[in-house]
Amino acid sequence: MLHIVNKSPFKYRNLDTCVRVSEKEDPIILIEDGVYAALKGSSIEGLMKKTLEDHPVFAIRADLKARGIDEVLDGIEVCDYSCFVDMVEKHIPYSWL
Amino acid sequence: MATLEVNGKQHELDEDGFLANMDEWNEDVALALAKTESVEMTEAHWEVVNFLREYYAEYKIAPMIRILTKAIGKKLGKEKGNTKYLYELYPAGPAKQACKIAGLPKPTGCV
Amino acid sequence: MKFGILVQEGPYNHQASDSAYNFIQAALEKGHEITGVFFYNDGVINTTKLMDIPADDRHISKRWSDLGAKGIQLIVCVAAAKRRGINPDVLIENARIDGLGQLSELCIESDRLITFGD
Amino acid sequence: MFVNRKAPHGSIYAYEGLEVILIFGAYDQEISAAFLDDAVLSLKKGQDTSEIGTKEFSATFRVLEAYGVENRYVERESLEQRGLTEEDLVMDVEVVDGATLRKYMGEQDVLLPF
Repeated sequence: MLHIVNKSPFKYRNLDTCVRVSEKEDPIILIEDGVYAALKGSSIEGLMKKTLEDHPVFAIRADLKARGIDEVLDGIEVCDYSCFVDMVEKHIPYSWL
Repeated sequence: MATLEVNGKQHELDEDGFLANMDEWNEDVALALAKTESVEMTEAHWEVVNFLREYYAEYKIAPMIRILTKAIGKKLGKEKGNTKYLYELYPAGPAKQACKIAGLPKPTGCV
Repeated sequence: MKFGILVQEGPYNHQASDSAYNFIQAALEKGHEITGVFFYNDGVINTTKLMDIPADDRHISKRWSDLGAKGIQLIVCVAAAKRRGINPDVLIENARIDGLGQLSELCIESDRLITFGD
Repeated sequence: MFVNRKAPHGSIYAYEGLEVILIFGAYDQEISAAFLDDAVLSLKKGQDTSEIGTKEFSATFRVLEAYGVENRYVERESLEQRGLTEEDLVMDVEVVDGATLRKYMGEQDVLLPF
């Protein structure tokens, strides 16, 4: 299963539920405002670091760029739409709207 | 907007002839609505209308035809729980025609 | 692979329709098939041709219509459309208003169904 | 599987989500519904929308079984977070923990969020 998170973690708790209802190794992809979870030095860095222990986490390059995020938390893989498509090909997607 | 006069009272109808205000429904209104559909109300017709009204009161929706036949079969007897029987009573479609006479909102028709 | 797309959010108000569009473009470039785009909730507002957009911004409904011209079916949920005043008179070209049953069909036809919304 | 996560009334998602479930049920597809996060609030007993003017639809969830939605899951933690128990809900459901729900979600071909 591929978890798609599109919400800012500072306003919504989607990421918390996503992590709770997921299996180890399930990939998580951050899109739209979800990419704010990749910010370095934020108040949710702890949650993200813990998430990264169990899950591969990706963030869409275009969304990061649009939001002025040049540097992401260590362990988060920056990917483009083409890799997003590959991941949906590999896994059944669920969007945590 | 079209209206339907029953016992000297005007009832608003929507563009498809459904009662605009559900609360205005009574048996005379039902008979007048049946007339607009050219349906002669028999006891069997009332049975379905009353069933729909009870169903709506409990669940806030009119059941889809497949569910309606099943539920009617359970409540009113197996011989009545089939599409053929319901279409004989309401040739234009039980869900739509019977719902109209029962004063229920028109089905969203999303199928 | 066959991808079905569900768009639940209106244009401009939310990035969902942009993300859906970008995803579709990337999928097509990789040679995948898009079985259809289903517009539900406020997503139906993507398909009105009444949009009047300044030249320096993307024209979202036109973008969808162009995609439809390429043979990708654009399905607008009738119940959701009725609620929001979308009818055949205001519908963009290459889209059609149809029932939710079509979403069910889309789920069956596609290898993956991916949702973009709020 | 329909995975519902939104509260009723404040926005239309819960209601329009329910409409989709009913249509899919009528199509005889094998479907299940999960409720977590704020969606468990859709199932809370005692809702009365008469004074806000929106449609009250919590009663409608009770037809899901008749519409062929045999598997209806509620996530335990979502209930607990909101101070609710199974007895507060309008219909019979299977209360499961997040890991179990994940397992069920993993068995699906399609996951529709509402």
